[in-house]
Amino acid sequence: MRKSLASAGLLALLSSGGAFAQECTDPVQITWSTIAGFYTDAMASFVKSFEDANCAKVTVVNIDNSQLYNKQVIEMVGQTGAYDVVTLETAEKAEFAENGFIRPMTAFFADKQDLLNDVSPTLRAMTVEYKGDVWGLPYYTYSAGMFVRQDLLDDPTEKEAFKAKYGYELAAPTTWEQHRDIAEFFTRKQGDMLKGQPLDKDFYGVGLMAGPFPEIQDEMSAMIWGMGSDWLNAEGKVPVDDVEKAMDMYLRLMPFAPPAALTVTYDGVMNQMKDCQIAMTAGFFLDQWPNAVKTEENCPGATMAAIEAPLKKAYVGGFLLAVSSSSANPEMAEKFVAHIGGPEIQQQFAEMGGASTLTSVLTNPMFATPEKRATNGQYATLNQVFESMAGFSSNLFKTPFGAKIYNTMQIPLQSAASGQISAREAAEQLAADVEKICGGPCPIAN
Amino acid sequence: MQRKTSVVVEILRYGAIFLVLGFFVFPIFWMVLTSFKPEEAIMVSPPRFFFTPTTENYVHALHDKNFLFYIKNTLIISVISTAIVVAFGSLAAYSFARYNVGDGHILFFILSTKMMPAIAVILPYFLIFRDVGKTAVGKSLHLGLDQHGALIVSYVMFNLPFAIWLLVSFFQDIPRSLEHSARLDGLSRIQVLRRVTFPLAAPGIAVTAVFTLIFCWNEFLFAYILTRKAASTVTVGVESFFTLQGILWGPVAAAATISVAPMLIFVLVMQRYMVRGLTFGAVRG
Amino acid sequence: MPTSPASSGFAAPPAAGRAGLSDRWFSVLLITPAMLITLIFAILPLVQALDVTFRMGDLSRGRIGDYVGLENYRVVFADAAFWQAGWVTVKFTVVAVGLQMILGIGIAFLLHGATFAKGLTRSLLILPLATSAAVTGLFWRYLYDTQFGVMNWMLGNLGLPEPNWLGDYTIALWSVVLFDIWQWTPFVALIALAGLQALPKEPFEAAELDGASRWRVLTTLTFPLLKPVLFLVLVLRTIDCVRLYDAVAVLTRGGPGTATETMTFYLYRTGLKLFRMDYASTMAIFFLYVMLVAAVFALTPLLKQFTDRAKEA
Amino acid sequence: MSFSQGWDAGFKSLLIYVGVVFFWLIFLERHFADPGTSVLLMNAVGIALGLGFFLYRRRICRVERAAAAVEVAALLAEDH
Repeated sequence: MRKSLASAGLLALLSSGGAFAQECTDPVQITWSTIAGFYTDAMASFVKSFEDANCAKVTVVNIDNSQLYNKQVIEMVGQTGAYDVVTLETAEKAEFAENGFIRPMTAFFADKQDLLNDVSPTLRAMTVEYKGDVWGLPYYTYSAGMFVRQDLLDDPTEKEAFKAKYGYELAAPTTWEQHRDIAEFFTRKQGDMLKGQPLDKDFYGVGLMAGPFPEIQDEMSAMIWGMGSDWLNAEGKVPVDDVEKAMDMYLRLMPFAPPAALTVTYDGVMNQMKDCQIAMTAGFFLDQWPNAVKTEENCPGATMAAIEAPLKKAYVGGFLLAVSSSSANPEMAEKFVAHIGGPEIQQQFAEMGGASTLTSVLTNPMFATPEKRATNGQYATLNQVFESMAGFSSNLFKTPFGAKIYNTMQIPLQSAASGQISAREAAEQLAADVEKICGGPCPIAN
Repeated sequence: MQRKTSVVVEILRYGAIFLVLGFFVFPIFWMVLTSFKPEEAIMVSPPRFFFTPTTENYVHALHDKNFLFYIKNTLIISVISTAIVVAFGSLAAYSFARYNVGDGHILFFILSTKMMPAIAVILPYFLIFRDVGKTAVGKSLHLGLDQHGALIVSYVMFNLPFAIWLLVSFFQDIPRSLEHSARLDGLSRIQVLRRVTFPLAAPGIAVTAVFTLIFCWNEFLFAYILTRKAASTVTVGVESFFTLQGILWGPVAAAATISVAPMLIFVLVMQRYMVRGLTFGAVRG
Repeated sequence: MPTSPASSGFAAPPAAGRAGLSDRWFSVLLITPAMLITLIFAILPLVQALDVTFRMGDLSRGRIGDYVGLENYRVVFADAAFWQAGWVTVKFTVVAVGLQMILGIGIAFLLHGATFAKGLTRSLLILPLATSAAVTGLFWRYLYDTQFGVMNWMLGNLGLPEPNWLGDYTIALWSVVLFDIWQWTPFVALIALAGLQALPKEPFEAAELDGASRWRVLTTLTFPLLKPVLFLVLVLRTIDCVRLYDAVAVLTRGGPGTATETMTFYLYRTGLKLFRMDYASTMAIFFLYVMLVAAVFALTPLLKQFTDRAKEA
Repeated sequence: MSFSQGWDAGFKSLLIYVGVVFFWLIFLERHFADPGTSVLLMNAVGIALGLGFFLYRRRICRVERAAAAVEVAALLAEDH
């Protein structure tokens, strides 16, 4: 009896050591629910290296991004323990934390502050921290800036025509007014001239994501945050006047967007860009850079640039890896979170074109080279975004109802974008919807 | 109805049939065409009809995404569900058609189970299977979450009403006199069923089987909630083609083409029965 | 076959096999397997759902909570979006089912007279049915796309206006209807065609001898004889249409705004996005009630026909 | 009244009761100051209508059966 216990202890010691090339006979099973088709090959190799080092077996479950939230909630509510590591959107963190679906990792990170500090404070505030605790690590950021066709902005004929019409120099927009002017300026019909060449199809000033997806609010976040307001005020209510103003701003862009704007989300906008239909985006996810840059191959003379959104405010967020409360192997799951979110894997991830979350990776000079432009060219802009938005936080991500609000708010906004209701009505409907979801003013954590 | 028809009428008729078929087949044709397009020929305006065909989408779907795994799951689940639906459904339908069990009330009840919106009962289902999966019976029958049994039971449940209602009318079409004489010849009731009634109703059963299989094959909501990975079906599997870099249209088209193929083959095989079998019992001479 | 006293009939001599079981028990035995499954898996979730309608049920905030009486019903009935979704459902169902029936019957007549390539036509016609709405819906989104889609490309070439199929809130619902028509008309057509082919010859020959006009034959013979089949198809299609979810989820997600939000999609949003199972269940129960009342009226003739025929002995 | 007829009448009575409840909640309750009274009245009306329907159906069945019995008796009498 004693003997077998002792040998079991020894085994445990050996396997936890990991440094010994100990035969792994009974791996610890953990399951990671993540986004379908998300750098699948990269993930497979990262998982493999983790399994080898820790005697674990990691099952990766791929779920369509639009279904990930409800699928995870169902498994959490059912306390099935099916998912050990979950993938959360920025707006979902507070809900999962507040309802005890995920475990705080504050204690785990107590001796790993360096790793935590490597995540930009801006991103950390939005994705990781809630009510004084740390809830995991982000491993991918889709923080927003803007994509523009730099070649159009630099074209001398266009510059001249623009100045003649608007009275100021054509350049990257720094206000939403300028953004609108540029969108209007570049909206042309088939047969019109662009850069001195006749167009073989209609051309639009801006690509918008006004489809029935929760992305129109990300575009509008840039506008409403740029105004110094927020979706929810300190009392947990929707500031109707401000939302109306932001909605108006958005509606003034709609005439210069392709009609498909009302049906698409970011992938549709990227398709329009790659098909040489649009001149720029509004606030847009910078992680799409490798996609956007393909425009240069498809459209003769095109040069893409990733810049900060006007007024230097845009959506900031990332996918958070967190450990489920119903996990049977939380220690292994925590290790896995630190592994995927850690510098070694993030570096490899970046080399494969992923939008890394660590400052050390984003500022690594090896990604600033011309060879890396096609895959990592947006890193410098991403750093600027984090810097410009230092100290910023949104109440939308501080309320446990954030996910539900986030999943509902595109409905009134899209109604207005499609012309069915006015900006005022949209703002009022949003306020009513939010009040219904929260059952009154929404609780905001500090 | 053997009236003489003029050539003009015939030409008009086939012209119309051609148009009708064009409308119904074109989207599928476009899907198959897309499955052979290289990536850069898909999201382009104007749409391209001519391009260099490629098989890379099929390679992606079958090799990279291991789509055959989902096909296998779907096949297992659909075929077993269909078999159970047809077996249970025929027995029950025969009983309704011949013995008038429940005087129509049970028949009404069965159809009414189809009227509850699936979304409202999906979470109760989830919780039931979670708990059943932990019991000994549940384990042996694979009734837990993410196991084939759970989906099979759900699909049987959802298709039984349709199958029973369809089959009742088929059975009523079979003359009773045949069964009576078989009984007089000394066959037991079960033997009559097996040797006389079911063979005569075979076309109707075939039609029911075809539709049931199609419905099981294409079901999405339950497959999505009740499975995670091990028992996922094609409709759920296709989701892994919706990526953060956009929908992989080519591979989706390839996967969809692959998943339609077994259905098409099955329908072609059943064609012979269906011609006779789509004769609804409710039509009486 | 279930192992039961009845199956002993196989082994035992016929005469002996008959002895033990009355017709009544035999008939009950036959429905037992189907009824067991239906009872367990229909009643159990229904009872659970019914229970939730009287309680607080915000799932993402934990478990099902306290009893609140009729409060959920009051909230749901006071919800304008709920009635709006109901209205969308009614519009969708009436138009989609109506057009499917008309087109389906028309196509059935068209094919009935044809002699050439019948099997192929029928197999091709079943194609839209054989694909899942979750996948083909996606392709229809592609076809409908204003820039990349084939539809508008064709319309443009013909010099016709190019609608924003899924983005224009005034026509988005009809675009979903068009998709549903595409997918389900073949179902109606194939069943109506089979009905036509199963019609007895004699009355028609008699009518021809009498020199009855085509129209007269159609209205006095063909349609009355086809009525039961068509009625069953109508009922099945109506049930499916009011429960429409997949097509909306893939094509429009209820958008633009709530222009195409059907009852079941609103239910999905309430139950699986907002996780208010109390409201979702309440809506479902109301939905079930309306369907039941409609069915009591609609199904009575069909049921009477079934039971009358079952009773003839 | 046979079991089958009873089932039918019972089911429809239930539908009537639930229908009254829904109708009341949608259209009538807003006219009541006190929900307690409203619910009480609603149940009273619902039960009255549901039960009324059931009793009405039962009476019809009885009358029909009596009529049938008379007819059978008449037929038998004719035979004699």
